[in-house]
Amino acid sequence: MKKARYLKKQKEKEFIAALGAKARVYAPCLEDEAVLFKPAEPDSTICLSRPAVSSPKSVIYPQSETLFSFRFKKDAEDKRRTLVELDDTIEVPDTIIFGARPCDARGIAIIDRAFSKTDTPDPYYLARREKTTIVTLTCPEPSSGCFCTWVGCGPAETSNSDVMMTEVEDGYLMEALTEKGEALLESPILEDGTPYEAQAREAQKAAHERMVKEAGETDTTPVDPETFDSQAFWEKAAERCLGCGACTYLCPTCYCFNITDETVVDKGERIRSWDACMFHHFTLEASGHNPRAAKALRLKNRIGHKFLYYGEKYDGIIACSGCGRCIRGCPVSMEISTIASALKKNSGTVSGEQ
Amino acid sequence: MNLEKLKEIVRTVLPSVDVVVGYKKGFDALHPVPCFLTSPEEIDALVLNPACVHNLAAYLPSLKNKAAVVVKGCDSRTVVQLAQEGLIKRENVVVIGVPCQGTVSVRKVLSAINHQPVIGASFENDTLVVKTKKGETRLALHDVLSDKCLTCRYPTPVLSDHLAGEQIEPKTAGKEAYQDIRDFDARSLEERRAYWLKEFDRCIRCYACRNACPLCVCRESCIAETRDPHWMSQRATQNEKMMFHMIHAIHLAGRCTECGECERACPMGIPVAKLKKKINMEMKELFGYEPGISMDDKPPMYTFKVEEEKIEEHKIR
Amino acid sequence: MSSEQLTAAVKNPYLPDLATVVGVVDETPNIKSFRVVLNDEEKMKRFSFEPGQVGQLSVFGVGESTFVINSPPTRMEYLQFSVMKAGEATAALHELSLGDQIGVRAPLGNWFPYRQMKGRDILFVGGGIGLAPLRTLILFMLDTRKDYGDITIIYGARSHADLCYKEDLEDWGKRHDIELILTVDANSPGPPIREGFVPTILNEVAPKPDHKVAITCGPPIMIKYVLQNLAQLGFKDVDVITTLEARMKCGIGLCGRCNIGSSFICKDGPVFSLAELKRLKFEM
Amino acid sequence: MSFVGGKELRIVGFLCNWCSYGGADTAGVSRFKQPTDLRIIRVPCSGRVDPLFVVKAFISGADGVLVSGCHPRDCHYSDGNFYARRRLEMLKRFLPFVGIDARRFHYTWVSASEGQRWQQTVTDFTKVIHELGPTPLLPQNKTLPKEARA
Repeated sequence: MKKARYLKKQKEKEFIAALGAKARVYAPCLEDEAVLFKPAEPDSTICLSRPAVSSPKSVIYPQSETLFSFRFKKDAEDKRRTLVELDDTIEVPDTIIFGARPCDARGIAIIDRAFSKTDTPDPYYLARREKTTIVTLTCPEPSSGCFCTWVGCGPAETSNSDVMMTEVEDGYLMEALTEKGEALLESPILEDGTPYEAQAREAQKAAHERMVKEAGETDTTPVDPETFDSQAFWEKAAERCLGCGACTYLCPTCYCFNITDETVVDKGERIRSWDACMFHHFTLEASGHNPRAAKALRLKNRIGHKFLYYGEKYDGIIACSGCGRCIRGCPVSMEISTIASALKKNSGTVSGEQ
Repeated sequence: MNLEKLKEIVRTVLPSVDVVVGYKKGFDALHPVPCFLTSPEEIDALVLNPACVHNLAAYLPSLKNKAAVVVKGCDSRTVVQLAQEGLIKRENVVVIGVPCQGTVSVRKVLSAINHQPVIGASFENDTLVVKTKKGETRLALHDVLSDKCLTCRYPTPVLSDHLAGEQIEPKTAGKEAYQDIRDFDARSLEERRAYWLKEFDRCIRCYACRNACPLCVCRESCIAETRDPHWMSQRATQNEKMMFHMIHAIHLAGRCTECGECERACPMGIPVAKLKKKINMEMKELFGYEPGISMDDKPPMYTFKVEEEKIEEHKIR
Repeated sequence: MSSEQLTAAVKNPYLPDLATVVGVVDETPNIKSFRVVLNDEEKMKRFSFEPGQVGQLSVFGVGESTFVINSPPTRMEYLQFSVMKAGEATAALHELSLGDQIGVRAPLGNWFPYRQMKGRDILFVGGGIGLAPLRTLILFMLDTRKDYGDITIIYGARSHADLCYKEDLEDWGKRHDIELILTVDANSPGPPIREGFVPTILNEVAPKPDHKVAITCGPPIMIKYVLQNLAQLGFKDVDVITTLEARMKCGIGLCGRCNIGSSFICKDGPVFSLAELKRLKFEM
Repeated sequence: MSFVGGKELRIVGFLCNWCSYGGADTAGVSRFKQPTDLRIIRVPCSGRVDPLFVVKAFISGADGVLVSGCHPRDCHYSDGNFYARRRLEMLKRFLPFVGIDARRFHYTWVSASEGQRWQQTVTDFTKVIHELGPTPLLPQNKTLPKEARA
C-alpha cells in the first residue's frame, strides 16, 4: 500500500517539530553559509535548496563513538591484582533523517551492506540503523560535480529511503516507501497527496532527465584491469592530492575506521572513530613498514574500493553515489568522476583527467 | 595576470627543470587546479586568472628534483620561508612570479549567486562574469576577492627568477592589515570563546587545513594522529578540535606567510586563518617581524635577544 | 530513548573476552610469549580454533594488536601468543606479568589448509618471529604425526639469541621423525649451526618439490626471496603457503586497513597460497 | 586545603629543574606557608616548555598554568629561558583570542635561593585564580570522568 500525503511549505517547521516530539530529527540546517545535517531546533534554518556539505552518515555512523568502557578495580581477595570490568551498553534513540538526498540514502545503503552482510555484523551501527527513518528529497537541480546517474543512482531514486518527498506546488508530496515511512506520515499536519501525484511524477522525471543530460546514463563498463594496475596512471592521478581526509569524511559511502583506547585514572573507553585511507598513518605499521606509503597507492585503494573491490563482494555494486561532495570539498578539486571514467577506458592515457 | 607571458617563460624554463608546477582547468571555471608539466605539449593547457588560488609552493618540499613553480606575491613569501628554514634548496627551485591583483574567494562568489551551480565563468578586467542556469551575473572583482587580498602588501612576488608581467604597487593605502583581528580582540572573552567553540564544532578532523599548509612540517609526527607521545585522542570533541587548531596556529608563529590556504582548504568553512593572523600580528608588534620577506631573516621563535625591547615582565593580577 | 544491551541482541565482535596471563616466556631479547587463559571457564573449555588463526590482544587503555595463536589446538591448557616489541601496544604487552588481565578476541581469520596436506611431505621455512605461526602447525602435526609424510624445518634468525622457542628447537633437533636445519646470519657466537640467510640455506638444502607442501613465514623481505627460490626449486604456486600480517584494527574485515584488493588479511587471511596471492596481485 | 579557602582549584606549574624547582624546595624547607592548589611538573628548563603543554593543561580543564624558570642570563643551559620568554609571551597574547583568560596563564623567573619570591608568586597567582574561579569547561569536558575534570 502506497501512501501519498501533502506537506504545505508553510507547515514544514510545524511538521518537523511534531516529528521531533517522537524522535531525534536531523535536517540540513544553515550554519553561516554551510548546510550541515544537525539536530533540528525551533530556531534552525532548514535549507533544502542545495545539498549539505557533508553527508548525513554521521547520524547513524558517528565520527567517534564509544565501543565499550572499562574500569580497573583492585581484586578484593588479592590486593596486588587489578581486575577489569567492561560495559558495552549504548543509548539508541529513535532518529529521523529529514531532507536527505537520494545519494545520501544510497550511501547509507552501501554502508548497511558492509556492516550487516558479514558473519560478524556490527551491532553499534545496526542498532542505530534500525531505529532510523530516512526522508529523502527528490533532487531538484544537479550541483557542480554531481554525477549520480553515471554510477547508477539518480535524483529521484527511491530504493534506499523510507519516505520520498518531491517538491510540488507550494509544498511537497510525501510518499511512504516502507512501513517505517508510513508510520511517519501518520500526521494531522499532512493533507491528502493524491491531487499532487501527477505533478510529482513529472518533477521526478524532469529531475532525472536533467541529471542524465549533465552526467550521462549509468555506465556499466567495467574497470580496465591494465589501467587499474598501471603505476604511472595512479602517480599522475594523485599528483596534486594533498593526502588529507576531506574526501573520505564528506563521502556518504566511506566507512573505514580506527579503534583507539583512552584512559583517565582508573577508567577509560575504547573508541571507534572515522579514519581515512588517504592518510599516511592509516596503514603505517609499528615496524615502520607502510604498504601504502605513496599517495598514489592510497588513491588506488580508495578508488579501487569504490569502483572494484566493493562490487567484487556485493553484486557489482559501485560504492560511490555520485554526490560530488569529494570533488566540491577537495582543496585541490580532485575529480573522482574523471579518474573513474579514465579507468574504464583502456585509452592508453595515464592522465586522471581529460 | 599575463598568461601568454607565463607560457613563454615556462617554455624557456621547462628544459632545465624536472617539472613546472602551474595551474590548469578544473571541474568548473571557478576551480582551476594545480598541474605538473613535464613536456612542452602540456604548456597550452596552462591557465592563469584570479581563480588560481592555490599556493603551489606547498608542493616544493615533496618534489625531489629541480622544479619551477608559479607563484603569486603571497606564495613567493612561502618560497622564501621554506628556503630560509632549509625545507627546500633555493638552487633547486626556479621561481616564476606572477604579479597578482587578488584572487577570488569561491565562497564569496557562491554566496553572491545564491549557491547556484556554476556553468561557466570568465574574467573581464575588474569583473567576474558567472554563468548559471538562471543567466549571467556580473560581479565586481573587488567584491569577491579573498579577504587576504584586500589588504595585500605584496602583489608582486618578493622573490622571482622570472616575472610574468609588470610590477604592481600595493593598494593598501589607509588600510590596516590586522583590523579584523583587532575588532575580534575587542569582543568579550565569553564571546570569543563561544565563537570558536561554535566554529570548531563542525570540524571533521580531515586535516585539509594542515595538509594544504605549505609550512606544516611535522608530517607523520603531527600531534593529531601520533600516539607517541599521546597528546590527543581520536574523539570528535571540541576539546580535541580546539587543541589541534591552537597547536597548528602556534607551530606557525613567526612562520605563517598568510597565504590563507588553511582556511580556503577547509571544506566546512571554518575561519582557521584568523588564528594564524592573530599570532602574526603579535609577532609584528613584538619583534617587528614579517615571515617570508627576506632570505636572511631568522624566524623570531628561532632566536632571541638578551634584552627584549617589547617584552616586559608580567605582574600577577 | 531506549538503552540496549548490545551483547544480548547480537554478539558484539568488538568486545574482548577477559583473560589472565598464566605464563610469560622470554624468547629473545625483544620477543616474549604470553600464555593466557580466558576468565570464563566455560568459554575456555568450549574454545576451539584451527592452526594459523589469529587473535587480538588488548591491553586496556593502550589498545589492541594482532598475533597468531602459536600453541596448537591439541594442547588447550592455555593459548600462547608471541609478541615482538615494536609499537605502543606491544610495549605495553611486554610489561605484563603473571596474573595480569588482558582482553582476547579470538579466533579470527582463516587457517592452514592442513586437511589437504594429509599424506604429503611438509617443508617449513621460517625466519625470526615468523616461526610463531609455523610452530602451531608443527606442534599440531607432531601431535597427529602419522597423518603426514616427511617434515623438514628450515629456520633462521639474526643470531643465536634471536632464535625463538629454544626448548622446541632442542626437542625437534633430537627427534628422528623430523629434520631441523637451523641457521643464523654471519658471526654469531654460539653452538655451530649453519650460517647464512634463510633463502640461501633453502637453496643449499634444495628440497625436492614432489609431494611436498612448503609453508613459510618471516620478515617480508625473507618471504619474498623464499617464494622466488621455491618457484625455482619447482614448487607449484598452490603448494606454497604463507601467512601475512598488516596493521589491523577491527580484525573482522571492516576497518579497511589490511586489504589486498577486496580480500582482508584479518578475515580472508592471514593464510594465503602463492596462487591466491598472485590472483590478488599482491606484491611483497 | 587551599590557602585561599573554599574549594581547591587546579593550577599546573611547570618549573625548571635548576632554579624554580629549587626555589619551591627552598620555600618548602623554610616552611613558608603556601596554598596547595598548585601541581608541580618539573622540567629540565623553561625552554623545554612547549606551548603545547600549556594548551593541553587548559584544554583538560586546568584553572591556571604557571611556568617558572631561571632569571634571564642565569639559565643553566645559558639561553633556554630566552627562547621560553618569546614563546610564552606569544602564547600569553594568543590565549585570549580563543577565549582563555590571559590572567590564568603566568610565566616568571624564580631562582633556587628565592624561597620568599616563590611563596609570593604562588600565593598571588593562586589568589588571582580563585578570584577568576573555575575555568569554564569545554562542552565535552563535562562528559569526562569526574576525576579528569577540574
